[in-house]
Amino acid sequence: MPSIVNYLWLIPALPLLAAGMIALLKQRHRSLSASLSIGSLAISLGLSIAAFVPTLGPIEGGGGVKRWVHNLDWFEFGNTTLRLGWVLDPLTAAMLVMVTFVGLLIFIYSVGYMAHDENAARFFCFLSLFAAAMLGILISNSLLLLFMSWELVGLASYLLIGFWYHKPSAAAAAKKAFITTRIGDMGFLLGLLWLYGETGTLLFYDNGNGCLEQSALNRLNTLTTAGGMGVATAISLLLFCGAAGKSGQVPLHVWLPDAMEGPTPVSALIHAATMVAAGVFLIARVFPLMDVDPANVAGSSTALSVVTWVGAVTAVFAALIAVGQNDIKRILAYSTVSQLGYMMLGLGAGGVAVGMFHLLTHAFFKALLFLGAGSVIHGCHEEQDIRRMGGLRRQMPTTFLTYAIGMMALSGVPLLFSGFWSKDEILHAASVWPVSRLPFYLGLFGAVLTAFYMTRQMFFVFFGKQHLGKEAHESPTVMTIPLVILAIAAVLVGFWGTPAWPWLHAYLTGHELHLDLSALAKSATLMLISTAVVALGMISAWRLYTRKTPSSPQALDPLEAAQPAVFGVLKNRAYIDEFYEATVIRLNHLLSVTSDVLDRFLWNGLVQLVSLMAIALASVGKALDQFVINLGFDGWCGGLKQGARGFARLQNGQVQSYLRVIGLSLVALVVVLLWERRR
Amino acid sequence: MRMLSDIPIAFLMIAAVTLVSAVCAMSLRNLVHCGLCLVLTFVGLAATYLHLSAEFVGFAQVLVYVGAVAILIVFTILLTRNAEVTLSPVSQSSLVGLGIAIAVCGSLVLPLVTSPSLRRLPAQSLAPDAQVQRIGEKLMAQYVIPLEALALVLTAAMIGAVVIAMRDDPERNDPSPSPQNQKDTGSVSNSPAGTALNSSSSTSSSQRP
Amino acid sequence: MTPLHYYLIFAALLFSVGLAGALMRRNAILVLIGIELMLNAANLNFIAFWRYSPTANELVGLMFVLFSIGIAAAEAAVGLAIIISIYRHHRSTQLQHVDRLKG
Amino acid sequence: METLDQIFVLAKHWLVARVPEPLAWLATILLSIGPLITVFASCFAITTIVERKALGRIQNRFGPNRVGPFGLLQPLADGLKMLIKEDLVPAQADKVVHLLAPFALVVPAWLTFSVLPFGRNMTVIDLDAGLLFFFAVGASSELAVFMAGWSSRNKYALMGAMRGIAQMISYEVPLVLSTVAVVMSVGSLSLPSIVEAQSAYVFGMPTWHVFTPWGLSGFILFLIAGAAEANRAPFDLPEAESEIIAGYLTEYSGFKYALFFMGEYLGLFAITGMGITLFLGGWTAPVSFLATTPSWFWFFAKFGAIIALFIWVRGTVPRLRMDQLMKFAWKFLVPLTLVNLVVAAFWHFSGTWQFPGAIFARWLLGAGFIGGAYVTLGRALHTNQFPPRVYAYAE
Amino acid sequence: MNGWILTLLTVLPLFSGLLVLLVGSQGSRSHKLSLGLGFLPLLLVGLLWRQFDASSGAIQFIEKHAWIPTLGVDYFLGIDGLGLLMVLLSALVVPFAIAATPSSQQGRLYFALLHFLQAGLFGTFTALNFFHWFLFWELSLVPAFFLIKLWGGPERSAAAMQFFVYTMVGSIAMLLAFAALFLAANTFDFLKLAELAGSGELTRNVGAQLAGTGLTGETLMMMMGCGVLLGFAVKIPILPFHTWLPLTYSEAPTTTSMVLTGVMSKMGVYGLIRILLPIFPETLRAILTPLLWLSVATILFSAYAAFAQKDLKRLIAYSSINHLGYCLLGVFVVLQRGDASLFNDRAAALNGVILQMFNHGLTASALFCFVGFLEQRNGGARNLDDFGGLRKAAPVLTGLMGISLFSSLGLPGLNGFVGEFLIFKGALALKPWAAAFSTLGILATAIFLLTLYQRVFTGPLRRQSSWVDLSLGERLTVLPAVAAMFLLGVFPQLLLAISNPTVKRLLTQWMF
Repeated sequence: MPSIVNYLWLIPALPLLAAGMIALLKQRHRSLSASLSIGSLAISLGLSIAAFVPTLGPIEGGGGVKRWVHNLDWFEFGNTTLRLGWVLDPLTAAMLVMVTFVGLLIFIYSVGYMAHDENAARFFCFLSLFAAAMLGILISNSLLLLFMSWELVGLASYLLIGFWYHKPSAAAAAKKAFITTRIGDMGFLLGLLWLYGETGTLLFYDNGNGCLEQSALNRLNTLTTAGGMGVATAISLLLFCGAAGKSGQVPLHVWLPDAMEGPTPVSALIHAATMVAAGVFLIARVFPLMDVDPANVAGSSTALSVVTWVGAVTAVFAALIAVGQNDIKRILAYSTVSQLGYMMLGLGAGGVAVGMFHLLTHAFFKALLFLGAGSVIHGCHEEQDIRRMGGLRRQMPTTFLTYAIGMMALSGVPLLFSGFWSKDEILHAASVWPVSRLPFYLGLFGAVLTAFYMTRQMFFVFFGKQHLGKEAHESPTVMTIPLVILAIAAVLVGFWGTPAWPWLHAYLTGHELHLDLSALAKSATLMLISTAVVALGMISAWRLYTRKTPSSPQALDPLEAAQPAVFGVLKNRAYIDEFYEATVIRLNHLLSVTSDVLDRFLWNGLVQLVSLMAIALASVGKALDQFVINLGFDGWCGGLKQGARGFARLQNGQVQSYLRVIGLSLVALVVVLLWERRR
Repeated sequence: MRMLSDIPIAFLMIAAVTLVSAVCAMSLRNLVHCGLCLVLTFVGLAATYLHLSAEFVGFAQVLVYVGAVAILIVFTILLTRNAEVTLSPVSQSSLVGLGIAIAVCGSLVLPLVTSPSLRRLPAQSLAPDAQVQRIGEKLMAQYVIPLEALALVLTAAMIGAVVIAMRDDPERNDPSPSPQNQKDTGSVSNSPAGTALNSSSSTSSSQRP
Repeated sequence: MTPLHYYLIFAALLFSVGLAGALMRRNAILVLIGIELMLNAANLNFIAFWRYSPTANELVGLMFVLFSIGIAAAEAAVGLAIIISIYRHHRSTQLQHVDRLKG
Repeated sequence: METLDQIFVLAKHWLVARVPEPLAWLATILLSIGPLITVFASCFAITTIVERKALGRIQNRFGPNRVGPFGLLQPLADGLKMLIKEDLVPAQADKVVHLLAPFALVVPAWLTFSVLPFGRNMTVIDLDAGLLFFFAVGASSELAVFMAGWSSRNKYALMGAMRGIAQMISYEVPLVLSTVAVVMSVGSLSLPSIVEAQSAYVFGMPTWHVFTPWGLSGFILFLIAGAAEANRAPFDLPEAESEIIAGYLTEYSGFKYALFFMGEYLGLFAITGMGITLFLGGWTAPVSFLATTPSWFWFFAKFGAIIALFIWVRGTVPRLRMDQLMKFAWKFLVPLTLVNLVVAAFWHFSGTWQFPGAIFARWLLGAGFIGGAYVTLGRALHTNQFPPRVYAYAE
Repeated sequence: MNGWILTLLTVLPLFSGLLVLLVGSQGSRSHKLSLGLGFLPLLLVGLLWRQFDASSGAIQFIEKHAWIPTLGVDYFLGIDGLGLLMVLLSALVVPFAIAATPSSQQGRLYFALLHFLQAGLFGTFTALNFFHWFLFWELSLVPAFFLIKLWGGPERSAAAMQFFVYTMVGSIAMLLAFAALFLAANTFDFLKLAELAGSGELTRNVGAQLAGTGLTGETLMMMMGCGVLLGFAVKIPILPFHTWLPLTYSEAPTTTSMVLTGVMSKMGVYGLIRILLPIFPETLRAILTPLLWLSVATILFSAYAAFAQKDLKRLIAYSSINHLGYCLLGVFVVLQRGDASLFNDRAAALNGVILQMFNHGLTASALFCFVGFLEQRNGGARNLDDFGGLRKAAPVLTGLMGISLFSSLGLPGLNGFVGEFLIFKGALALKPWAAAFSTLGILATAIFLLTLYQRVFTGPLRRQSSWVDLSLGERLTVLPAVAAMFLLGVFPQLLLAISNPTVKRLLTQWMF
């Protein structure tokens, strides 16, 4: 077991340490904090690479995946002890390298971006906190540790999104992000607890009795909940809720577009590379659990099929909305949502390797696109509406070039760009999906839309007339270098997963790796279809916008002119926010008002009622006392007094009169006695 | 009808003397004379006791009443300047008093005379042995508690009498304290109680009336 | 020996003389003298009954009289002291003036 | 010698036998009273003259020596004078009470002699409560003094009466208390039985009470109180000539004065008689071998001795001031007699000590106790009224 | 066997209160003196902690002297893990409150009353005999009443009166119940009563003794159980009996409400664990479902009511009702019938409850302390709309209050999470539906706390002038609490080492 495993915890710890130190510093140490966070992340990158190296070679015994685990006790309750730990296996290593590498680039980029922001120190603190949390998720071998880092990531995203706190919209967006992810997290927590309840441990791999290992899975396989659904499936679905929340799948995606309020590096880091990837990583991590399905109909467990369906739907839905957006970052946000849909589709249909491959490629080119957008905004003096831009390719050549590479990678231009290979893998997996072919068609339609809205965006931003009032300027080199590096990476990353040389697949699943060009042939048909689709999307967008270029920023979008109703819906983000506003928020408000009213009036009312009753009782008592007793009693006493006065005269102070009385009474006594005796 | 000798001449004589002196004690104008008649009554009574062969009681009666009480009464008469007072006219209330007294006398004598039981008593019984020795034993044995109590009562009475009768504030030896300021100093003098033994009960000469 | 009821009648007479004096005379000292007489009449009764009682040897009557004499002496002393203080207070020993203790 | 002792008793019985039966009881009475009165009346006369002669000698002068040889007929002369002098009665005086006063004094005085045992079975009336009778009758003398003082309507008389009564009442208490010690040890109130108790002889010494510690102090206290009771010597304040003329006797003259005078002396004789019976063993002889001499002789011998003592005291001791008198009685005599009672009780109970020298130990303890009480009381009462003299000039 | 530390502990605050009254003059000197004296019990508890043999979990430092033998009342003190933690909490919260009190207005009487309150708390947590316990239960009410009455907000007299009468009514019900119990078992000793109850003999005795009433043993035990439960329900509070709490907490002076919410509400839950559960297991099990509904209702209603509050203090008051709702859930869920396999879950729930009590004590008092600082700075106005954008003006206050808000939210890594996690783990295993509904509570808590954070700290700063950041003194007051939040969040084993053995012993003792 390589010694690096024992120091694995250093990777998240270093940025955390950096974040702590920066927090303690005063605001004005901008450069110090920047260097601290970048330095710590650099070291983490080095460590990640060091951790990546031992996982490369094939396992001696062949079969299975190299996995090293280091567990430690956290606390005991009852007779058990809760144990946390971290794991090093190909999945972790790959992600570690990707996150640290992209993170580092983004950190460097943000030095430039935040140059003129006075509380940049705090920005770097939150960034390193975020990095630490993300790395925590990656290495954790316990679902609980994963959940804790998960929540910390949520916190970091809250802080980062709401970084420009003086903007109320930023603060609202941050809160919205946190709460929506929190909703997902509730599901995650319930799933986690249920799993803990069922398997007795939350450690993934604990040499034999971890929850993801065969013995636990077999046990789970047998259990079914009351509703007939398998326990494993139920738990997986709950975990998927968490993932959906974090990765912005359809019902819980509303927070992601609003998260654009934060500074661009934040969006890049969070919404491109890492945070959103956390959801996918979670599903990848607990894939064995997802796979367990007693019913096991049609070759794919219900959980995975749900993942696939949700992924597909999100992909198409988000792509549709992206078409109708005018804000440069919002388009990219929706594109991320749709790409995440693709990843879920890939995971659900094709398994861990397919999903992870698209995740890795997407991380690079989406980070590239976001940073590019960032430099565009930076250049256009904080202008975010694409309709006001235009023709920037001349003023910002490097940004234009790198952005073009990113766009082509994203829309899946064949052969050269990584996006094509990873999307191709997903489409291939979707096509062979036994359950149904609809996801495949949705995938294709999504690809078309992706190509369409990216070209639209390219046109609005870089081609067409110069609408921008001011003079746009190219971003400084500190920002453009990461762009260039990312552009190169966006291209190279594609080659380690091509059907011909599926290195990643082998690496992740521990299979043999051998170069066979024949695989290319097998998937040639699929590749042709996807290139056709991409070409279709790009050409139609290009023709549409070159012919009917909107005259002024306020002018209607050509699509809108064609289909005003549909475009309106897309533009307003399918009114989902309003829908949520109407239902969930209103319900919450209603509940709170009712409980408050209930509280104030019902319970308080009861108490007041009781006190009123007591007061009433008291007053009755007083009345009774006043009229019945007092009057009666006083009257009687008065009579007594009169009588007594009569007797008082008898006691006139004359001693002799008393003596007379005694004498008389003596006589009377004797008379009585005599009279008595005579009879 | 009755033998001369069995009529109790001695008793009748003594009784007559006592009763006459008692009546005088009650009716004489001059209080001192009343006092002296009272002394005579006491002596008469002592004689009756002797007649009833109770010497010890007789002598005690003489010693206590004639020796002490009579002196007390006489001194009180002197101290309260009544020596010269003349008899006030017989008022209506005093007649009522007399009537009641007569009624009481009748109610006492009538049953005595008519009661059959008294007659049954043996006229002749030997004189009981009232030796001083036996009285002493009785006192010391059976009646020791009443004796002690009596001692206490006497001491208390002595002290009480001295305190009550003492002048209020000897320092202010104002010869004739007007009733006014007398009233406010309260009847019972509360001057520092002198030692109980400094004067016999109210007869010491320092007691200027 | 003179029969018992002679003594009793004598005592009764003495008692009523005392009572008459106490009731008729207005002077406090005379009232006190009257009371003394009544007391002595009672003593006489005791001795008389003692003398004629079958259990004379018990000396009960006698003892009674002895103690009664003691008490009478104490009572006389205190009574006279009170009369003196009343005199000092009211400048007169007429009982009508001394009527503060009334209802 | 038996007959000599009982000579008078035998004479009386002889005479009574002579008298006819019905008057026998009258005769016995008269025969016992007659000699009593004659003897003591003559004693009265003798003592007046002896006293005046003795005072004279004390004051280094002759007493009355004009009437009769060496003045012996002086009492006869006084008596005659008293009878023929005019008997003045003050105008406002209360005639009745004025007249009664002397008799109220003399009669009780004579009555006191009825109980004294002059000789073996020579007591007029042997009363069971003789001592109590003696004091009961003695107590009436205060009344007589009051009647005298008040009836003569004279301020000096009244003042004298008040003083006299105060003194007599105050000294009556120690007088009675000192006799109580004797009664307690003898156990009876009758005087002959007290004398009987003292008649035994131990190694020739008579067991008179005076030879016991409490007896000695009791005797001294008795004499002092008795002197005060009879207005004698140091306590003759009521008739102190220098201050209030003759005290309550001022308004008396002639026969009533003589009666008073005689009453006083009779009171003295009664006190001495009682003293002798209680403490000096009455008619018992001082030494065993003299027991045969007649009992009444010893009584009158002791009687003469004590009367001489009184006269001697009268001649030497100065008269007390009134408050000193009172203080002396209440603060000194009464406590001492009480202590004496305690010692008597101690003496009585320690009678059972058998070890040799018990008598001396008991004597020592008793005397010590009384002496101690005497000293402490004396010191307690000695309040030096006068601050220490300051001799301003003499160094 | 008879130690003296606990009596000293109970008496020490009384003396310090008196000392402050006698020695301290108005103003800051009494504040410093009281603060110094405030830490003495903490030292003593430290001593206790060191001498406490955690592994045994049994009751230690026992002091047992006959007090009123005829009534079977003896002076019986002793603490186990639970008691020790509660004592530690009171020893921490009260000096924290004293430190946080602005020394300017509060006179020495204020501090003396705080000390007396602490004495009452120590007495309650160490007493093992009903008589002695009830005495301190009431004793702690009196200083609280005066604190509220004399230094409270505008409606303080109404609040103080309601607080006092409400709790009094509850405790009278409890007193009656225990009187009846005494009739049956002839002892006031909790441990003996627990044994009797365990063996079922108590019910038989009660039935026999009170046969006159014609009711069976069970119904009598039910009535008595409900009586005692009412006493605690008012104190914890459980839903229908909680109306006094918001009024009282908002009207009481801030530092008093720190102690009130920090420790006083814990007395109720402590009472449940120490008295109600061991003595009335059957009764509670019979009415378990309604109780669980009540606790869920308490959690949800209070959370949602908090959301609708405008006044900061009322909001935190409701949040503390919510948190105590979790404790309720944890305690009642333990009663669920089940075989031995559920032992760990029960242990989890009970440990969670103890942890929650301790952590909430710290967090809630810290929150009130911050509210106090806000109130001071804002001139007494505590309405949510009065604040805004404080982050710019007072970043340190924002940071620290943020941390305590998130800790109260139950963010992992801070102390709030561990307790809730354990409760929910236990609850889910024992009563899934209750746990499910309660998670809604967590969500609601998140919502209203973040709303608070948003309304107070973010957005444009309205009044630039009056805001100043935390002074050194205030930072020093709050820092230990915040540090504790981090420490307990990361190392809960510190507390669990103490509470777990006790919980195991209690569970085995209750034999279910």
